[in-house]
Amino acid sequence: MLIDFIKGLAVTFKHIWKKPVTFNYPEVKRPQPAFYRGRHRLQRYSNGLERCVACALCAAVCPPEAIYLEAEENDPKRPVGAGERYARLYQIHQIRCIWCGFCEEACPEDAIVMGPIFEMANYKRSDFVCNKEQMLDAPDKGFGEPIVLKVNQPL
Amino acid sequence: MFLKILYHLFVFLALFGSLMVVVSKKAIYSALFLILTMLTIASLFVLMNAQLAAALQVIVYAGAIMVLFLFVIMLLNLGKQAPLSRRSRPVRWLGLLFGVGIGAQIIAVIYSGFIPPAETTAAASVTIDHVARLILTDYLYPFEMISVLLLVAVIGAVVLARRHLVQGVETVTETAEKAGK
Amino acid sequence: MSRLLIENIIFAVKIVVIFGAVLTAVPFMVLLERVLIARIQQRVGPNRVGLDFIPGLGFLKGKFIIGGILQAFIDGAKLFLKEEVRVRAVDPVLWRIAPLITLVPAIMILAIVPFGPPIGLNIFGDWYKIPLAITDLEVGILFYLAVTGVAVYGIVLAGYSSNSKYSLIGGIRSSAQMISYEIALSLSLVGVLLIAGSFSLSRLIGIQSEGVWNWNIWKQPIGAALFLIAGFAESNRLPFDLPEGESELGAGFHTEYSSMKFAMFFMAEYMNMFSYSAILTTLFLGGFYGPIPLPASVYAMIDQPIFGIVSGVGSAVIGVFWFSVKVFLLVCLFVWIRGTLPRFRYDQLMDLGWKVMLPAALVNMVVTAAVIALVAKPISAAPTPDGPALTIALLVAGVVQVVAIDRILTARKRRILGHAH
Amino acid sequence: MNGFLIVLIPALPLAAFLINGLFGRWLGRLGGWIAVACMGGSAAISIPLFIRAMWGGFTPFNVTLWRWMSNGAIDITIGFRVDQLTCLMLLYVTCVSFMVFLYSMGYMAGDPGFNRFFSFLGLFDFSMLVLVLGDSLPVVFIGWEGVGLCSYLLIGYYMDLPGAPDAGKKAFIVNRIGDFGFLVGMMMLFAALGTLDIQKIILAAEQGAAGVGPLAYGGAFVTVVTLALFLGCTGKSAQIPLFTWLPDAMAGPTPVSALIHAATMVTAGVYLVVRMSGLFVLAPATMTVIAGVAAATAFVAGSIALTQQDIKKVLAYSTVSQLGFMFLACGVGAFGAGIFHVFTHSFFKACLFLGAGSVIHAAHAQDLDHLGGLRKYMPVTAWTFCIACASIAGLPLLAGFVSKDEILWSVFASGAPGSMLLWIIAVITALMTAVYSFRAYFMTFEGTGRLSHDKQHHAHESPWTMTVPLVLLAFGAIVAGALNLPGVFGEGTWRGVNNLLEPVLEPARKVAEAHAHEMHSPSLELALMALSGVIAIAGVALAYRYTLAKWPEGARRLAKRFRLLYKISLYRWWWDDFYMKYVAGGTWGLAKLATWFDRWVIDGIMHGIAGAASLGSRFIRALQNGQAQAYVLIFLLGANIVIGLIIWFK
Amino acid sequence: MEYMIPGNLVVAVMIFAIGAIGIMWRRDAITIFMCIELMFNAANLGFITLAQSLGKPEGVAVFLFVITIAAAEAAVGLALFIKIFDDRENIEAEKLDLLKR
Repeated sequence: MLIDFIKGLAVTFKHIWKKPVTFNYPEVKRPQPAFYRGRHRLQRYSNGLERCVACALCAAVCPPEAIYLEAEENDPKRPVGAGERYARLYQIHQIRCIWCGFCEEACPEDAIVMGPIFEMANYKRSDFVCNKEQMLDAPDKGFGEPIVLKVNQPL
Repeated sequence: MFLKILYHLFVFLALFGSLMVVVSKKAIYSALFLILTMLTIASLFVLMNAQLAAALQVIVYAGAIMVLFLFVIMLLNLGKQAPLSRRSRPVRWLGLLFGVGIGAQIIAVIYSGFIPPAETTAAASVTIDHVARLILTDYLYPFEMISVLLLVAVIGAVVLARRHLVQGVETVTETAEKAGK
Repeated sequence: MSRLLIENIIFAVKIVVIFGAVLTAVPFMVLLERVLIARIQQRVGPNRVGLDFIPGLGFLKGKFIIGGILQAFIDGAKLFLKEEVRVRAVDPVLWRIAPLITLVPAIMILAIVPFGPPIGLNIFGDWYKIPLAITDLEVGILFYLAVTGVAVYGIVLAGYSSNSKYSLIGGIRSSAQMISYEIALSLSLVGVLLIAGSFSLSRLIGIQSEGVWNWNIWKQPIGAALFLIAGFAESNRLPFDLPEGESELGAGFHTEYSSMKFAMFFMAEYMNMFSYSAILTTLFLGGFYGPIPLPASVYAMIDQPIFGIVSGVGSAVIGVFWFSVKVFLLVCLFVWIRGTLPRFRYDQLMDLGWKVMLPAALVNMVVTAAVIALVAKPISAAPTPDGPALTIALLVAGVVQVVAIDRILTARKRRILGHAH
Repeated sequence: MNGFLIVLIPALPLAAFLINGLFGRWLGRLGGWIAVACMGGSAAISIPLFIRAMWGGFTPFNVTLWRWMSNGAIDITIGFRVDQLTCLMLLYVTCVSFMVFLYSMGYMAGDPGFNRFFSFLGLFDFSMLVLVLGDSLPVVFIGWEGVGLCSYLLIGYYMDLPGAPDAGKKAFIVNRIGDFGFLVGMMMLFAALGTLDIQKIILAAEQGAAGVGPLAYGGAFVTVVTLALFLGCTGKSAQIPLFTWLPDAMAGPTPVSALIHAATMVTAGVYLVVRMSGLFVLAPATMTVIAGVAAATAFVAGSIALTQQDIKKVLAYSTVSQLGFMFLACGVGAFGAGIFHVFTHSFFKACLFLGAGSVIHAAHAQDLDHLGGLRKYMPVTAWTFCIACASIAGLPLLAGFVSKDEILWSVFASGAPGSMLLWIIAVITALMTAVYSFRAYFMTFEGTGRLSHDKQHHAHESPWTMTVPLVLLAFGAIVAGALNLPGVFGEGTWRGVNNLLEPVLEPARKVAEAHAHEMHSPSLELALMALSGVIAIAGVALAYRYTLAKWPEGARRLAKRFRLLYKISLYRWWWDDFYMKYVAGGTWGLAKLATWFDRWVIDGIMHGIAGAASLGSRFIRALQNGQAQAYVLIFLLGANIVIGLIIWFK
Repeated sequence: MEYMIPGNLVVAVMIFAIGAIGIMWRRDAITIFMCIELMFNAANLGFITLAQSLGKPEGVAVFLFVITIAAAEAAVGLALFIKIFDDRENIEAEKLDLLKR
């Protein structure tokens, strides 16, 4: 009984001399795994066009209905997205979002993915509504060629 | 001079405390004023150089007995008490009369010279050593009887509390013991 | 200037110095606890507000403790500056005095702790012998017991006056816990008192003066262990922090307290820790004496009067040093045990107090008395260490008791758990 | 010989008790050896002590251990008194105990309670040694109660056997009756003298002999005190009327019987009488009672022993009978002779018991009808048994002869009232002693074997741990008499024990001389000695005739011819039945009577009073309203009045 | 010191009287119990005063006995109160009049 007690003390004593397992957070950040479901990102193709075609599947599948988007016809001369339509307005309400990742699953174009960003604190509630501009990748971060759809061709 | 002021302060506190024990409406205030009285009486002991008595007074009365009182008051959650019923009023006023009477009488006895005068030249101081020797020689039998009394009290308290346990819940350890067997 | 007046002034100065020193030490004990607990849990610990805030010391940023050394003061400042919230339903008078009643006894214990050997001071041509303790009572240990006995009222009243269920349960738990462990605490000291033949702390230290082998812990291993455990219980430190019990009672008796009043409870807890360590050091670990006594000639050399004003400085410094080291280590032990043991269940607490500690203390008392009677040590007037015979006899008796307690506890555990494993 | 060694004598058995009691489970057989070693240590201290007391320069001394309690008039110290009597007692107590311990190593081997047994033995010996050493009556009483407790534990040792726990309880309860007498005597002494220190009591007794103080010669007080003390002795030493526990106590293991009933516990009574001899001689009435009771006990027990079938029962009644002899000697004022008989008796009776144990161990039978012819299987046991029998029978020049003859002579020569009658009874008892002891021997070891076949097959000599004590004790039974040869051979060195005890018995002797009667001549003593020798030989011859030569027809015819006497002997004078029917039954009847009395008389009165009270209390009931506060009020009123009166009359 | 001897005794008597009156003025048993403790304390004060002034340790010895009795009484009494409270939901002395029957 007393020996058990001493054993316990010995365990904690050993731990004193071990290296801390924690990170010195603001300075040192823990690397997130690739599958981490942080803040959403909207991806592009390698030519810089947005992948989103404004199909609104993500909004449909979203359980707390945190996604709001308004679609607009693409101007073929100065296309914003690769598809026939693009999202003029794309908002995700981050207080509503439950970070389930269904939008990621539902997206047929791999336009929306969840990224490693987890520091999302804000001072105002309105700041938690995330706009397209905040989520879009930089133009040079795109990948892949857009699939040319028939509907996109002039008749 | 300083000691004299202190002494009068303590006397005042003791009387005030004991009065408040009786007057306070809530039991917990009574208990607290009782503690105050006990502590001031302990202080009076210190002024009389009776350090052992002072320490024991605080340890036993304030440290143990009154904690028990508080414990029970909290356990029973006693609030303000209702006034006495009509039937008890004569008892109350007669009690006041007799209480004051007995106080006055004893004070009269004190001043009528029943008590032997103090030896003004520093009376042989009472040390722990003296008390210990006295208890273990001349007062050995009272001492042993007191020990037995304490034992009986402990057993009595346990018995009183125990029946409660048997009727109601059993402790986790007991359950585990039964399961172990 | 009359001698009496000077002595009173010295007295007052001593009070101020000791009180100030210990109060200053409290924040650092908090810091020590936080750092040590962090290390035990393999965390970094406080490292934000450190000396690197001071211009020119920026290079210290992120270094081990140095980085967080101001945390103690920042915490204090935070508590002092916070808004005080008072629930309307509390009993206002009791609610206000409860923190005071908790804090004052914790400080009062310091009055009897000897921090070092006396020093001599020359004031206006007269030599004054100044013991490095506020007072040396004939009934020092009884004073200590009395003060710890009173300390419980703060917690009980805080629990009662808050008028909240959690607080009330915390208070009731505290009073039951105090009553249960007070007895074991007192009885665990009886062995030491028997050895010393006195209640006086100076005498208790005197018999431990000559080296580590004279320390009372060898004569009273059970007494020291019981005192330590009861000290944990009485100061509500972790294995016994049922009155607080964060996970079940919110914060127990101080749920409804905030700001300065909470800070008082907080301080009282750490002051208690300090006082227990100090008393334990004094009673069992040789007080301010070092483990190996220096030869008398060395003392004669370092204790020579300096400038004809003070004498005995050398041994006083050594004494305070050893005292501090021991207290520091004991505080570390407190933290270490907090980092190791989980909280007791309530019935386990009562079980330990009444069925293990109290019988063990009683047996220890009887065994010690018997050994002392057999080895036939006459109680001498001068506080001198005993011969090795008594130490060896008591040590053997103590080890036998330890083994017996161990066997009994193991058997109990086995019986309670059954033979499942 | 310093105090430390004296303390060691009882401390070693205590250590044996503690070691075996606490750690016996782990020590096993080693624990037994430790106990034997402890007891041997005690004996090793006692033997030189005795030698110095006997032949070297020796002055009695006290060893004070600690003050037990001190409160006003009571001041009891735990202390030991070492004088000549103590030395003698220590010698045989420790020696015989050592033999029994050693013997038990063989006898109890393999018993499941081996260590329990040895721890009890250790405690028993500790108590006995405290009893012997104690310098004041309370200390003696501790030992006295201690041996009582241990006898209970040891007799009831085989607790799963049917009779043993009951026998233990019987011993304990019967002893309690005697202890009550002891306590009463002790308290009376304390009330009168304010001290319980034995030496101070004897000092007071010496004053009493001169007619001074509360203990005046022949006074009522001293008579009652001594009678009360003697009641204690009858319980512990199994005299009439409290002797019935001893035969039942044979339910214990045989070494226990040897220890308790031969050498130690039962002799405590004799020891007490001798120790307090200065007090006892002051009460001639008590001395007469002692002598009468002792003679009756000796005769009754001897006659019972003649016909018992169980070998241990024979020895048990023989013990009671021999104890009667010892008390007889004390009763006529020959304390030296009494204690010397205790001394010799302890050797041969221990030898007899151990021999019987050896037989039981070997043959697994203890009924004389089923034994016989064992000599060829176990020669050592047989020879030692024979020697011990010869010694107890009083065959000339053996230890038993010397001591018993001394007693007979003392009785004859004392001139006490009725001494001739006592002497005749004693002589008859001596004859019976020879008969029953040799009857036991012949029926066990000689003649045809009556054992069943398989038991006979297993019969064998016992291991050395059992035979060595037998041989040593038999040796003692032969030579112990040499320590105190009869006075007729001169008053020189060889009258050792009487000389040795001279200082202890001096107060008693002085009193006796002051009230002396005529003395007889040496030639008469020689003649009587010859007579007792003849009696012993005649007894042996009788035993031979009826248990070997004419077995079994002769014995049967004898029984038929003295049918009444045979019945009396066989049914043990109906003592136990008497107790069962009249003491226990009487208590029962008394209880019934009391019930009736209580129901009709007391209750009737009570109901009458209650009726009257209930009538009267109609008026007082108003005061008793059940409220504590009202009671306090009345109490305060009373206090007011009392203090007022004090002030008024001041 | 001298002023303390009659003074303390008078104080003791006054506390005693207050306790005695309190027994009759209060309603719940636990406060009555406290008043009894008050009377004990008054007696203690008297004993210690006389012991110290006359230099006799007997007073302190009696004080010890009183304290012990008070402790025993508190243990049993409070246990009783808890039982009574369990039984009848209050501990008012007026209603504890079973002794009458």
